[in-house]
Amino acid sequence: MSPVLEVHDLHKAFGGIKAVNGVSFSVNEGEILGIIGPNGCGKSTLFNCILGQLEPTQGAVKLDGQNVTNMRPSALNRLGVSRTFQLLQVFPELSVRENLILAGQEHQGSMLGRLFGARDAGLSDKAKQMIGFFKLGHLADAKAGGLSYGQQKLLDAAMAFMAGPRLALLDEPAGGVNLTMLGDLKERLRAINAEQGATFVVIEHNMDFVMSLCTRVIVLAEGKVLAEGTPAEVRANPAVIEAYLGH
Amino acid sequence: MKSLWVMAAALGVSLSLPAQAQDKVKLVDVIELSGAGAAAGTNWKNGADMAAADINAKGGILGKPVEIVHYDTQTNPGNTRAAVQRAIDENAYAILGPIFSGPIGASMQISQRAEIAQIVGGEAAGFTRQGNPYIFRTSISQAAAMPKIAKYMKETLKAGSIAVVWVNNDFGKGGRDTILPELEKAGIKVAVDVSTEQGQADFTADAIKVKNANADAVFVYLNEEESARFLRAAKQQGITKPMIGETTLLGAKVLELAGDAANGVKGHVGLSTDAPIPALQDFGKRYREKYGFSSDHNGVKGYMAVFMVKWATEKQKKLDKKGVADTLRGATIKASEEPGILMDTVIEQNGDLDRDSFLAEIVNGKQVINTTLPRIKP
Amino acid sequence: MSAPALQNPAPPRRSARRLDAALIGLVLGAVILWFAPVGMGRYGTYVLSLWLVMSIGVMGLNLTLGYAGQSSLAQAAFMGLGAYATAILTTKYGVNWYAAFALSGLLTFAVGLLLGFPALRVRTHYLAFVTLAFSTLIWLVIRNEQWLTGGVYGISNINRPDFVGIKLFGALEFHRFVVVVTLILSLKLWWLVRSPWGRAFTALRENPVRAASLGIDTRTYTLLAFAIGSAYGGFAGSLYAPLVEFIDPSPFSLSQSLFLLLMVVAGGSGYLFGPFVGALLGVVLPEWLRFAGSLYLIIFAAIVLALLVICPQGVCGLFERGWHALRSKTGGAR
Amino acid sequence: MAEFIAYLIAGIATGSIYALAAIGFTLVWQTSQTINFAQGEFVMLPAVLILLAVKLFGLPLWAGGLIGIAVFLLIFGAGFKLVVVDPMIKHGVLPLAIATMALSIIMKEGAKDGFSAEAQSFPSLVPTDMINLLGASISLQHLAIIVVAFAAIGLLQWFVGGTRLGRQMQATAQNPTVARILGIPVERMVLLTFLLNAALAVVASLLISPIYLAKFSNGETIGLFAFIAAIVGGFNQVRGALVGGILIGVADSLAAAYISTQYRLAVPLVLLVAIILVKPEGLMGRKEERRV
Repeated sequence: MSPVLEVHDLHKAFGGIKAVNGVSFSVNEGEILGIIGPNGCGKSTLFNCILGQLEPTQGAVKLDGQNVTNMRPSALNRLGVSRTFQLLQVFPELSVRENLILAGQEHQGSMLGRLFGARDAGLSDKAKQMIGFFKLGHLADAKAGGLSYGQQKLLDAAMAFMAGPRLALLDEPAGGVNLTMLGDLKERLRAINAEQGATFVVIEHNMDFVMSLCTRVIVLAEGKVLAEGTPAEVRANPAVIEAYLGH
Repeated sequence: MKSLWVMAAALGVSLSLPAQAQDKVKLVDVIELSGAGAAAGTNWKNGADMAAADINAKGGILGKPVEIVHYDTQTNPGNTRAAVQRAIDENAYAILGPIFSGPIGASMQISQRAEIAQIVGGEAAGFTRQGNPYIFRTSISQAAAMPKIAKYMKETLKAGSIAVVWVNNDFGKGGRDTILPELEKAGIKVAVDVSTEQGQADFTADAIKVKNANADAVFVYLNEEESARFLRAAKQQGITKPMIGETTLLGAKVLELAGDAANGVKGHVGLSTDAPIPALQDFGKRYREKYGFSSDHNGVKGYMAVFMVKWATEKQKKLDKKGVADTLRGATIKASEEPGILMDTVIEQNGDLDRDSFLAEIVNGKQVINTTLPRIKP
Repeated sequence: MSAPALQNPAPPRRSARRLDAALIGLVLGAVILWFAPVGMGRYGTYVLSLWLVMSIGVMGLNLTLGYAGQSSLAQAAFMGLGAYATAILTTKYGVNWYAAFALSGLLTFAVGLLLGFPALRVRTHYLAFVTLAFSTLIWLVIRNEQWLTGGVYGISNINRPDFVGIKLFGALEFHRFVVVVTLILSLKLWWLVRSPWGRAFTALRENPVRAASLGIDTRTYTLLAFAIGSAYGGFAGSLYAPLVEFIDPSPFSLSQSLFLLLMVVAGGSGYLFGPFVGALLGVVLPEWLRFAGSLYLIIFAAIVLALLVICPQGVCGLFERGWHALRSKTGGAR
Repeated sequence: MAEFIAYLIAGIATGSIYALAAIGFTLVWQTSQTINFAQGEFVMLPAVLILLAVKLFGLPLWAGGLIGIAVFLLIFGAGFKLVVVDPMIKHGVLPLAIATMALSIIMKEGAKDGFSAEAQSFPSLVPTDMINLLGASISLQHLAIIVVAFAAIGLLQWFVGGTRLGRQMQATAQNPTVARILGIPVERMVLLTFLLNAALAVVASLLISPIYLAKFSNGETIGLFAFIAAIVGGFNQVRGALVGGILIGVADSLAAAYISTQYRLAVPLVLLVAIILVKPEGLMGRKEERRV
């Protein structure tokens, strides 16, 4: 099986600070890869470098074997790579439905089609389906800014899957979400993974969440890969325990 | 959004105006009271107000009092057009102003269509050449003034080369474009041609440029305070060549602002409250008493404009709007008949004026008239 | 440089009704304005026409700023480009006004596209600075290149167009023509902001980084917002020239660009009707305040200042706030 | 060469004027993200107020000066901050910038209607003699402006870096939230910068008006050049104002001399665009963090 995403020897320095210092890994089709590590270990910087939001100092990123290093975020997204952000990033002035249509509209049709075509870009049904899937049905027409934190998190995730991505990079999807919703979220993610064959990379602090969701886990520390393996292997790795407890 | 339409309608209603009864002679003064022309426009407005007060004190025009309404143009053509349009809708008897030629250009067709006289303060040559029979000047145009200057430079100063400093607006550009051919005709070389900005604060670089050109004389054609700033900068840079100007450079305001930097300035003066004409000097004195500062030529122009209307009306012996323009065209107004006109004035068919003018010099902060130049067509 | 949202994107059924209300508002307004000048005199008619023409320019700026969040200090320069293009083409080359109108739009669209490129490199307020420089440079060219633009003397005797053989010289006829053009242009804009493009513009304004991560090509949309907004400036200029029948450089200076920005913000940026209200404030209010004599500009500025201090979202924001307060009050009583 | 030096010195002298006006821009931007479109009017008005006080109450110049300055500091230092900036600051940069635009109209028209539409001369604090510098003449007035501009920047740098109050002010400028947690009276610090801005405007006004005359419309030119100077130098650094001001002044002077007087205004603007495209934060500016 060929890897969907390959990261080769990625470096990113801010002045003298090496936030990411030679990270390599690959993700196979259908996998749910977790990336964990203490605060400031470079997880979010790594995401931003992979996704073209930051320019890596060195190294390469490949999608399906094609070099996508420094590709613009919008172009990368249209190749089927979507993401969520650590901090909430929904569009507060748009309704839940509009947020979802927005997330899908650029993946189909032409620019002119989007100007002269239907107002919903033919995505109303798809949006309705996603709203139902993430249990936001009663909120479809509410402004996203008025939703609770957990509901916004769900919407954020729903937006990432609106266009049916092949690869989704989720930055702390569980952060700030209450327990009930956490269960929902995990269940939804698993379902998407199983039904659509989507591949996930997840950054997360919540250990239980990562260990129960992911098929494989990478541990980062000080910008480098410290350990890699199944959740059980990682949990048992002395170096990982040291890195976490030592801090 | 309905309230928007209500608001628009309300404002719209307020824009429609009731018809005026003809118990007054209503003059509308469309003038630069803000924007670049504010200083000139304020002088003009005061002059016009003073004229109205003088006329009303003596029983008005044909027994009816004069009323002047002032509308600000913001020195903007679009707004000027609105104001002139409003004046016509309000059934103005005649329109006074504006002074800047952009605003004049934007509004003169409207007064023409309404067949109503528009008496303006502009000096640029162009607008009386468009065959509009309803436009009248209050001063001699640049086309008439500049040959006099060129002649003066050649015959009196015997200058072989001239530095020209002008302000890049319609006034300054107009003057510059008119004098250059005259200089060429007179065989005078232009050593340097310096354009400056309206409202420019610093003239040091321009003064250095003029100094380095080393011309026999400097022709300065700027608005009032820019003239003063330039004279100061020129003095600081040690320019000793004679400074030659047209009306503004020798105006009261420039003398006040430039102080001793203005001494030695020479030039041609179209209208001046220092002219050796008692009526003008008396006007200058009364203006100063009333408004606390000295009038420049625009104050005189505003005053004369009202009296031009008065003279024409009394001449035709009736309040006939269209007749005002017909009567003014080609007329000669003598100060002996109508003292308010201050100087004998010949109005040509196209609205240009012909009048005596003066050669003057600044001595110890005072304008001294050396010579009175006769009319071009005496 | 955040701005309030576009029309509250309410539920589809209700939203359809709301947007229809906007549509009805536009058409109704056009009908009222068609008949409004009857008995108003040429002055009132002229001021109403001037208001509509400025509204078109403000509409364009509202698209760039209010919907797409890009601030521009060059809208008056675009109006100038449009006005001069139209004036030069119709007076010097005898081009038909409609063709000149289209060409003016095309020209300003292209220039807007070019000017938009720095927007991709720099952040919002730096873009404003670039447009500030552009606006003054255009003004300088208009003033200095007399062979083309008439320089400080301007261009006079600009003819008003015909409409299928009907001459539009009269104030009322031309006003009605302006009403129709304004209606067509505002309907186009209404269509635009409710299309997926409008949604993308909003996303661009609120969070460009997130928008990019959703596949929205922020470059293309930024350039388009800028270029379309500029083209509206060009259209406004193209109408301004025959309305005033004379143009010179003064109405297209930097201070006029700032004044247009003032109209957008004071009217309510990001609201469909904001530009009409803003231009009403900027064009009609000073005319109306003339009764106050020499103080009229001070009163005008004080009104704008007070309005913004009380409600930074402008008049439309104030109405919306009042509407919400009213609704929640009656809702509470029930 | 002597000619070039003359233009250069003239440019530096003019540039110092722009710098003096631009410092205020950078100050209020740093503490409250206010773009003050009325900055030029801030420099225009003190001289007009002083002349007005002299005219209205028949006071001697020094007394008129004190009254004019006090009124100005009260209204346009404290009042401006409390009445205009405070209610609007949380709504972003733009509405506030527009409000300052309206304020500039009020100041301009107020000066015109309340005082005079014409320029008035203003007495100079410095002798108006000329001296010779490297073969070029320069007036003591211009020299005083150069000295004051440098001194003002130097003092401000020392104040911000070397005093407790100044460090508190800097902390407020950099991060008001953290400053508040550290117990710094943030509100008072912001007020202080506005008073400082008004005081600097007064100084600039007293130095500039004798040369440029006191006129209601003077703020337009000075404001525009000060704004360009602040951008070129870097909005978030006080010393940027000095560098930017002098650069713009020299560019303007040399453009008038060697390029075209009709297009002289274009040169500083082209410089502005070039600098924005190459180094958006300005020559001396700190890079603002990139949001990811």
